Amino acid sequence: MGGGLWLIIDSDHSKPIYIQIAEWLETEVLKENHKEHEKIYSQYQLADMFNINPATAAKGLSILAEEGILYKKRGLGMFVSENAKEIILSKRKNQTLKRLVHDLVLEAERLHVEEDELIDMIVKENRNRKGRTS
Amino acid sequence: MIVAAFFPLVLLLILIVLIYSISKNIGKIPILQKLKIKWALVIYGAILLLALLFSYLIPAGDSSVYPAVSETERNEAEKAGELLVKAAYDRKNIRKENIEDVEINDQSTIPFEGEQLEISVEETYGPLTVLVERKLENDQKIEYIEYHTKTIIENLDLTDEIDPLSVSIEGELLRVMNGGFKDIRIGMFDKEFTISQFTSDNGVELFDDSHHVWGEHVLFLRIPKGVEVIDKYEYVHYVKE
Amino acid sequence: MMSLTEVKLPDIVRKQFFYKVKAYLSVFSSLLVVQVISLLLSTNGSRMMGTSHNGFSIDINYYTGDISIVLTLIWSFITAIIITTKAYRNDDFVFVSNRVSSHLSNIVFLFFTSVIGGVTAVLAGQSFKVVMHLFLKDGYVMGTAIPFHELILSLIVSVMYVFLLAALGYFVGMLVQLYRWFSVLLPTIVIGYMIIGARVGGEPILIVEIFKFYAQETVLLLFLIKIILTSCLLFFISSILTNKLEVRQ
Amino acid sequence: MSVIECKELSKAYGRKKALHQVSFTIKENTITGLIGRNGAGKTTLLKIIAGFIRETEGEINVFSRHPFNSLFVSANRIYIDDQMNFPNTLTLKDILQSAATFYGNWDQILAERLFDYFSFYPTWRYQQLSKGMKSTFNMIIGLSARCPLTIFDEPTTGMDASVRKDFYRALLKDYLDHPRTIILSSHLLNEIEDLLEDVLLLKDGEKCLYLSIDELKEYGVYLKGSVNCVRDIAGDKEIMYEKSLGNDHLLIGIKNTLTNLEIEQAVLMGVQISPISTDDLCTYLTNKTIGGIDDVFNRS
Repeated sequence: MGGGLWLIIDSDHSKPIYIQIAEWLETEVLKENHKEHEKIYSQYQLADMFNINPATAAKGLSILAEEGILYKKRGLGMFVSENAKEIILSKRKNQTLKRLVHDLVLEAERLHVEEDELIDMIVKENRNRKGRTS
Repeated sequence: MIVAAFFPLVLLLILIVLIYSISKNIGKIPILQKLKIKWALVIYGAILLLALLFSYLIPAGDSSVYPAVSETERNEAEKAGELLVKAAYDRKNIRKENIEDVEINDQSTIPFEGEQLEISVEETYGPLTVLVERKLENDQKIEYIEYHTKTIIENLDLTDEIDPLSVSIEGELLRVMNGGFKDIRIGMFDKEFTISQFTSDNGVELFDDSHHVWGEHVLFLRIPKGVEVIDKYEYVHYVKE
Repeated sequence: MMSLTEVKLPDIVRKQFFYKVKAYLSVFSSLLVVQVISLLLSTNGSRMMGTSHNGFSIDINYYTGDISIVLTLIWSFITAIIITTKAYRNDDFVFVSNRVSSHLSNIVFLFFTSVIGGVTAVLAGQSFKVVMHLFLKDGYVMGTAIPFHELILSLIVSVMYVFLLAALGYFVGMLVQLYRWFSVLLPTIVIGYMIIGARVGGEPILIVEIFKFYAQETVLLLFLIKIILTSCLLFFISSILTNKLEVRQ
Repeated sequence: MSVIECKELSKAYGRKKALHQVSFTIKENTITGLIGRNGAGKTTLLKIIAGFIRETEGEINVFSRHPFNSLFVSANRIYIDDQMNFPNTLTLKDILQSAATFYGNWDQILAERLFDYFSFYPTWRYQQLSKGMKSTFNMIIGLSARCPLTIFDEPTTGMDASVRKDFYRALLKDYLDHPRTIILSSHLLNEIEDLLEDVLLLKDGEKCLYLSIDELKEYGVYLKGSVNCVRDIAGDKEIMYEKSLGNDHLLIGIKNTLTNLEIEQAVLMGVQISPISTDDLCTYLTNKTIGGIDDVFNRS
């Protein structure tokens, strides 16, 4: 894996690159491109792929290591940990989802939308989606 | 006079400026860039070496016109000149002295009946000693002999180039004049100062003509007895009896 | 960390010297031009002597290689000055260098140019004589060939003189680099001194003394020692003076 | 191990202070961006590091040696700027060959491949190249030398955009294969920010900031919204940039010291928060007035 594959980074810099890389790696793990105990890209491979400084790539890797998604083998690099997928899913669930809810509530408050009205909207939205899919 | 002193200085400055401008923008001349400088230098070197070899092949050319003279001959000529002048100074009778290396350049007799003889030496451009010997009898003839030593320039014997003096008598006046004025041009190869510095005795001499020997001239007159000599400007010396 | 390369001064000096030989070839093309000019100049005799004496006058044209050596001396002096100018010094510091290596490589380069300059000057003089030999009509004397040992002597001496002038040029060049206004002061002092000297009647004593000190030294060994000592002194002083000079500003 | 250590470094030309009390250390094998306006002292600092000029005060150590006049430092660093010049007698090939003899780690294959890639001809002379071509050629030397410390002083002057991109890519690729300490002084921070690890910002000869690129990206934020809301959120924070948009709208740039509470308040008040890009940030930090050039025009 390597070569000049320049993945397009969300260049309006709203999110720091190392976070984008971390997320990209998470999706890679979810898509099973990298199974448990498999070696993941090194910081240099990532730097080459994303055309960025290896230190930034390393920061992305270290975030995933802190969250236990990856583990470091001295001198060999980073490997996908046993329950990486579960950690990612739960992280996405409560972290990203929670942040979206938080923004939703804030936006509702700004538009003076009452709480129960908000809940109705969510229930209706959910039913429509289920109606469409079932 | 000062201007002359400046000339070498000004020439030097011009040369410096010329060479400076050459060195400064030689690099900018386009053709020189194209022309591989390396090759030009190699060719130049080859030419120089060829010339050097060639210079050893040419016969050691000596003068095609004037006889070459060795160092010793030149010293002898110089010594002879000194002896001749000394002899004349001591008023010796040179005819009898036969000093080594002193030759007779010209000799003749002129008939003369008068009682008085005035001697005048004109346009001789150089030192000339006149020596008079009184003859024992009056044979109405004046004899003159011009003695001289060799003239050697650098190492060329130019003695033959010097015309004899012209001695003539008009009435009671004996006139001594130079021969024709001659102009000689010589081209000579000489050693560079880098050599002459170590081969000559006091290094590089800017202006030295030390190795020229000018011939000395003495005019020997034999005057008949009884002729009174008028010598306004005291040219004449008399042979001691 | 990438391995730090240990470096020794002689290696750098050697590399710089070879770089300079390749880079400053234009120095030699100007030498070539200067010597060709000198040959033209010396066709009317490098020394003239006219004299007249009881009854006739003699004009002697001495054809020697002196002019080509003298012009090469001037060329060497100027080349040394040019090398010290800012452009050349900055060229030195494009690659690896410090002041000591820059000076040393300059000195080696100047000796190299002096050898080439000195040798070609003498040979040019010889080839000039050969050419003149073919054209000279009015009675030439002494063949062109100078004895082999004298040729060697001439080569050595002329190389030494050229090297001395190079050292002097380098010293002057460095002074000018140190104090800009020296480039005006030095010439005025020298020329002024000469003029005053000339007017006073006698020659400018100091310059004559200097000339005598070298040119009237008849012992070759002493001469070599004098030249080498003076050159080393000049180079040493100029290196010391400019050791703190800033480059590539 | 730090490659460059600098303590209270100052450099004065007569009375004018080119550098004033600059202190920083550059770690080994990092790519550092040196940013600053013209005359901020970038080149002076780089030339002191390279050992070309002497500092007036303070202390500077490169490879734990004093760089000025040090052959060791000179052999282990290369300094690429647009003043580089090569005599006309040398062809480009000669220059590369000469450079090869000087540098221990010189990579001739890389040099030749870059040489062909940028379509140079071996027989060309340096002085006949255009400005951009010269910068490109200098860059080839800079990369191929593979010196432990490689200094590029505005290497991209004259290069067109595509060549610049190639250069950044080549620099990164070679850095990945052979890590070394690189200092890149440039005006195009937005182009090179992804390449950099740290950024050193100079303002009028003084160190304005020395941060990693990520910290720099999060250093400042824009607050855009109605005037009093923005003023309220900004409170007494130091304002780096201010621009009024229309009658009631205001845009200000401040240091990113907002707490989560303040962020929430801002969102509630409809104040938009967005990060300040690195090169805008550097411009604001080195501005004389917070309004920047606009202050020149609005005579209010």
